[in-house]
Amino acid sequence: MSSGEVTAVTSAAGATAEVDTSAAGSVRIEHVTHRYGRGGEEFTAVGPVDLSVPAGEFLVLVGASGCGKSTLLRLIAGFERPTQGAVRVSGAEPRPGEAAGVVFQTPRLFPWRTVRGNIDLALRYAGVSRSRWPERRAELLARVGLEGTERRRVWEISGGQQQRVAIARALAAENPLLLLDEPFAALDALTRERLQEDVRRVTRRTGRTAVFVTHSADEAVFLGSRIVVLAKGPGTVALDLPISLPRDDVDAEELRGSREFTELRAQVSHAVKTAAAA
Amino acid sequence: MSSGEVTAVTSAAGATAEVDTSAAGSVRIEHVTHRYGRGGEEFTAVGPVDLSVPAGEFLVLVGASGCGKSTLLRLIAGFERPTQGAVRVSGAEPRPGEAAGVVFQTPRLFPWRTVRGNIDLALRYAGVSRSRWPERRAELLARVGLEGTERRRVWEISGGQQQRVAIARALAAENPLLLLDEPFAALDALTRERLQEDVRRVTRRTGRTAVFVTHSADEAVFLGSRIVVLAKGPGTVALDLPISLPRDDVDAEELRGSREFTELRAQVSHAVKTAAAA
Amino acid sequence: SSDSEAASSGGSKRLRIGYFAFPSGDLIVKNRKLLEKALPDHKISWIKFDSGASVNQAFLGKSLDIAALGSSPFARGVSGSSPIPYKVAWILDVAGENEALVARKSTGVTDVAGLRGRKIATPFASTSHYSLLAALEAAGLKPSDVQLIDLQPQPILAAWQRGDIDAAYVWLPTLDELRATGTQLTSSKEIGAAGKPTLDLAVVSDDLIARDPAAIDAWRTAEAEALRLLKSDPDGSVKAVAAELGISAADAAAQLKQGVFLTPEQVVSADWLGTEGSPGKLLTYVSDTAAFLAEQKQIDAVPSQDAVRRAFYSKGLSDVLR
Amino acid sequence: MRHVALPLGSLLLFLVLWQVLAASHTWSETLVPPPAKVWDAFVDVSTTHDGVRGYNGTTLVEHLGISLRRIAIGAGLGIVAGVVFGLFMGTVGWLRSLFEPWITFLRTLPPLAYFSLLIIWLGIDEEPKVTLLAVAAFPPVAVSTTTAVAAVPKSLVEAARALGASRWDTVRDVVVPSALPETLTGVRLAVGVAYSSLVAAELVNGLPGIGGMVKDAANYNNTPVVLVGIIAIGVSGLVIDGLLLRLERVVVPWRGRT
Amino acid sequence: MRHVALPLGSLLLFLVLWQVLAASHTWSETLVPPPAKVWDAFVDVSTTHDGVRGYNGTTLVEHLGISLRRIAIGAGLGIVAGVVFGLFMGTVGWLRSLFEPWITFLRTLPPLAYFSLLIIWLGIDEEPKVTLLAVAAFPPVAVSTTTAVAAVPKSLVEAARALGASRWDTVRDVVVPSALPETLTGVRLAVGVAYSSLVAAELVNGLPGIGGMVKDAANYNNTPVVLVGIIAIGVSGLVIDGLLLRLERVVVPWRGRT
Ligand SMILES: Nc1ncnc2c1ncn2[C@@H]1O[C@H](COP(=O)(O)OP(=O)(O)OP(=O)(O)O)[C@@H](O)[C@H]1O
Ligand SMILES: Nc1ncnc2c1ncn2[C@@H]1O[C@H](COP(=O)(O)OP(=O)(O)OP(=O)(O)O)[C@@H](O)[C@H]1O
Ligand SMILES: [Mg+2]
Ligand SMILES: [Mg+2]
Repeated sequence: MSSGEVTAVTSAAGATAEVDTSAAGSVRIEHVTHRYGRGGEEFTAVGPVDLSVPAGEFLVLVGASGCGKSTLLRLIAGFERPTQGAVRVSGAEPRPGEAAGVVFQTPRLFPWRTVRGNIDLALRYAGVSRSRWPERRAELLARVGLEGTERRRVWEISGGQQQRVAIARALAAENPLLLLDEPFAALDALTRERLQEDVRRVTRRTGRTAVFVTHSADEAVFLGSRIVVLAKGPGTVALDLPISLPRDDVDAEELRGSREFTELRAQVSHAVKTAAAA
Repeated sequence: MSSGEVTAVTSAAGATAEVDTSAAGSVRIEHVTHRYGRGGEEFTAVGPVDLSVPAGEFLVLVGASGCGKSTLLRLIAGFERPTQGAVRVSGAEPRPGEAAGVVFQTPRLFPWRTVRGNIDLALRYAGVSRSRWPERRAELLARVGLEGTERRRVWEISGGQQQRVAIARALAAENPLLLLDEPFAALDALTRERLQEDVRRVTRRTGRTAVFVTHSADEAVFLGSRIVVLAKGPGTVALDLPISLPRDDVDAEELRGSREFTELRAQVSHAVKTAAAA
Repeated sequence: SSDSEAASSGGSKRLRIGYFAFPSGDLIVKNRKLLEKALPDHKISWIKFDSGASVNQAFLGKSLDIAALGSSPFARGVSGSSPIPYKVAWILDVAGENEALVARKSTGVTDVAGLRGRKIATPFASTSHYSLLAALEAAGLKPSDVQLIDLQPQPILAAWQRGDIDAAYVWLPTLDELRATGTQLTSSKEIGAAGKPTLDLAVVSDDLIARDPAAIDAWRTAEAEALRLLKSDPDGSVKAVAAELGISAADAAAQLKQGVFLTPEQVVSADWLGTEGSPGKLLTYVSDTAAFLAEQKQIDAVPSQDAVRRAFYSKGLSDVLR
Repeated sequence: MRHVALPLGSLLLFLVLWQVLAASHTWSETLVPPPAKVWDAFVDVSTTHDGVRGYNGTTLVEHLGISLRRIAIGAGLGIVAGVVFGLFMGTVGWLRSLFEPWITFLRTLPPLAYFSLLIIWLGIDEEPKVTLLAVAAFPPVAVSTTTAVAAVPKSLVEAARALGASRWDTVRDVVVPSALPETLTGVRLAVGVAYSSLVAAELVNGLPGIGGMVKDAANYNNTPVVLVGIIAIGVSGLVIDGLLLRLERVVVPWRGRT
Repeated sequence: MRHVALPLGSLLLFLVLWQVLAASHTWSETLVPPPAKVWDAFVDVSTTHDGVRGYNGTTLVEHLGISLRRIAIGAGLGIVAGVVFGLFMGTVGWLRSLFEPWITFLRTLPPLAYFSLLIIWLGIDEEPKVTLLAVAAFPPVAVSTTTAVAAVPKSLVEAARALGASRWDTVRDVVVPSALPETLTGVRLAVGVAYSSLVAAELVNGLPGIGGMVKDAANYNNTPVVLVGIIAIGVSGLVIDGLLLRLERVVVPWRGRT
């Protein structure tokens, strides 16, 4: 992954100029507006938004329900084209499946495949050679805590388990950019913390960029190297907050217990509520 | 609603004998086991569980992902029959749509109807006379903060908005029992707190029983008059905790800030993690 | 009027006539509205058919009062344990040069016997089929000595042009197209002369005989007049036929020329229908046809002479000569 | 744009090929008449010409109208019956066990085999024709509706039941709309099948009627008129299918969105 | 249990009614032959009898076998072509614009109207029969596959694309399985339509062949043999449909679970 060479810049709010915007995994959103619908019934969901995410950053998006977080993610993934402005991923127009691995807000599993089949498909698309599938599959299933459900049909597992299959699928490929839309919303605290740890470790180790949507201020502060709060109607950036908590060799419990953490959490909580209430 | 006459008993753990089990909205689960699948591939999801929920109680179910919370709710709603044991709702075998309003873990909206159409359908099934629909519809939409989206198609609203439509639909009927499966999982903090307040107020005012599944310890303590923690594999009761925080005339902020609340939350968090880790 | 009321309520004044769209007295009766003039109180509907099989079915379904019918379908109709409740009351025409057996020139076949082992197409269960079998028999061939193929006229033309078949027994207008590139081996005229004529008969339902014999008489009178017109007014007949068939006058004239039309006198004579009580030679023709069909396993058993005789309606037949 | 240009272009290409084939005289004119002859025939059967009105005293439009009426009644009956049977069979298990074999049996039956029975039972007027068309149109609708109803998402049925829907409510508000897309496909197929059964239905006493006209013309090797009839059948079928497709788009906007 | 008992019961009831009707002599024996006669005919055409082998020198099983072979080849070709066209038309917009009108046109065409064309082009042996069956089987599959493909859940296509699927991957892994249930319904309909076209296909030079046998017997008002043929066609159709239904259950376990 070439992003290893790029220095992870903790960008200051609005300081988008000095960033290397062609590095693999970097995202640049230039004055983007997105409108849904055509003709009489138009609805502006996002914009205008300017945002530059350097490679290696862990960006957390928070904001009220319906403020345009998923839309923004879909724009970055290349599933929607901006009505106005431009989106650049790794310096180019985003194309689905190219630079970004995606966890959608709903699991979107393939019902004609078992849990195992869903993961195998992801492995195939990721270009993993067939001989390494069993090993990789086992590893992915273990990471999301789904050992023993390989042969189940996707409607034979619980909602949280479905979401975890979706996460495992997205982790099968090693894209320079990860887009995660409330991936842990249906998980219990323990599983959630484990996966948070996992995601944080993986992105830091491989220098991958992540754009992560969540409703939990705790999660945002724990994961983000930068938090963007979206205001509603249509979604615009209300707060762009760099987080510089110590990350390496710190125990999660300890980090969460720290004063800085609590304060940041309160700040984010407050910002979200203010932005939503506006 | 006859449940108004029944005294809301804050039951002690295990103290199920003295409860009026035929009162409207009461739930009794007698040594229930539930197995999915047939033949070679059986999987025991729940049991054995004994649980008695007197009318008017706000029971919160917490537990690891996949521990059987949704299955238990489906048993109470009457969508599944227990493999062993018996389930009684208002003293009788549960039948879907009879005593209980349900919010499923996924929104399950009818795609052939608009947001408005989905709610109108619920109003019709609830037996609300057509002349009162506009008023009731507006009220429900306002409660979940969805004013202005009536004419949208269900795929034209965000994930959290879909979940809120599902909640509004379930609130259309005034059943003595409410079953809510992680209803607020996809909502931001502000919307979530508003709806928590709303649900708490409604159930207390009308004396309705609620069984509420959540992964949030905060939510559990804030809402529950009793918290049941399920252990995994198969789901059994690991902890049955009555909550006796002051509820009336208390500000939500204040309540959340109180020491008792923080302690209870920590206790529940710990219990869930212990149960899940086991 | 009270008459039309009776027609609509009782339906007794209704006359449903099935006809074939090839040159015959029927077309003239229809075109000149002879019957409508003779029976002004009747509601007359002309229904076009193109196979004897469906005429038989329509009689079974009581949907017809009078209809044209080939002699072989008629023979089939009156045989069996429950014959169709109809009787022959008129002869429309006798097959002549308008039905013939033709071989493709390129096969080099010049006589019927030369067809051994060849593919011959004909519409099964038709008069052509019967004539073909008769021709083969006369030439000393068993049906198994040739390959018989069941084809309707238009497919015959297509298969002929492709060279899929070597010979075909068929009627106009397809026959004319085949003659252009083929050699005629025999015709229904020759086969008829040899004692196995095929005819187009007209049958009336038992029901009509019981209900409205006067209408039958009027209809027969009209048919007799048409036969006379064919002889006395050839130009007018050609025009009527051309108009009914939607073809050119030249084509109509050519087709008319190839048919054999009896005079009313001949029809009534002992050579053909005969008179009440003493049926003419038609009785033998029909019996022979039935016997032949039975031999070919096309029907179960030969109807008794009596059964065939019972299927003749010649009451008042000779009145048409007046 | 493209939606119109492409088919028109291919039509043009087809006409050119046809003209070339006809001009090459590989086949006799009776078998492959040139386009111009077919056009003449079209004009002939559409107008009063030399005192003859259309074909057999009836113009093309009238032939077509009469046949369309038969299709409307026949296919209409078949479709309604198909939807009703499909709904019942898809929802009630024992009804399906009872009727499915009979329906399967019915839809394998060749119309040409049972048409004589229809004539014997129902006569030679409108009844056998309409019945044959109804019998032809029934199976596609019944089969697709049955399958679609049996495959209604359980989650949505449960959602309706949880809201207090009665069995009948569920059928009306969940089963019917959910099965609608496949039912509509069945209807489109049914109309097509009815069309293609038109000649069989009008084999006996089919004039006036476009199928009867085609068959009658075929008897006289009048290929131009046969082709005019075929084209008239095909084009009117295209129009109806276009309307059904449009209906589908309006009635089932949610397809593919779930 | 019920799955077998109910149809059998209704069959018995039907036989009894038939016997009663036949015995009442309301209809002539040509119209409604008693079951016993049909049974006799069945024995006759199944055995060598009075030196005659079956019907026209071929036993019933052989007639049926020959026709089933035609159906297998014809319907097989039609179904494969239908799936291929359906997939392409459902996925590629301009292909749909180009071909849909032609296919709609094709499926409204009465086989009886274009059969002579088939003979011109393909002769009178197996080719026109197989082609007619293929043409009959093609539309249901093509239409249902096209509609189903166009209605593939966008969410799942996106999920595959997000995982890095190529366009072709998406077709194979999402579009095909997602359209499979409707395609299978189309296949069931196609087999039925092919069956019901059997008599038309075997109108020309159709003996040996069960459709040819039925038509031949009908020409001679040999109703018992017609009924034997119809029953043989229907029963073999039932068996094939049963197999297809079972296939559907095995291949598409997720139907109704979403
Ligand atoms: N149809 C089924 N067949 C087999 N196993 C099933 C089926 N449905 C659910 N299960 C299993 O039963 C267990 C309980 O499922 P349930 O949906 O009740 O979990 P849950 O507690 O609601 O989990 P979550 O928090 O993830 O929603 C899970 O382990 C799941 O895999
Ligand atoms: N297809 C559509 N047509 C019209 N409006 C749409 C469409 N999709 C989304 N919207 C609207 O656009 C806005 C943004 O939607 P989006 O899904 O991005 O919200 P979100 O921030 O992800 O919300 P949530 O937290 O609830 O998932 C919402 O108000 C929604 O109603
Ligand atoms: Mg969202
Ligand atoms: Mg659950």
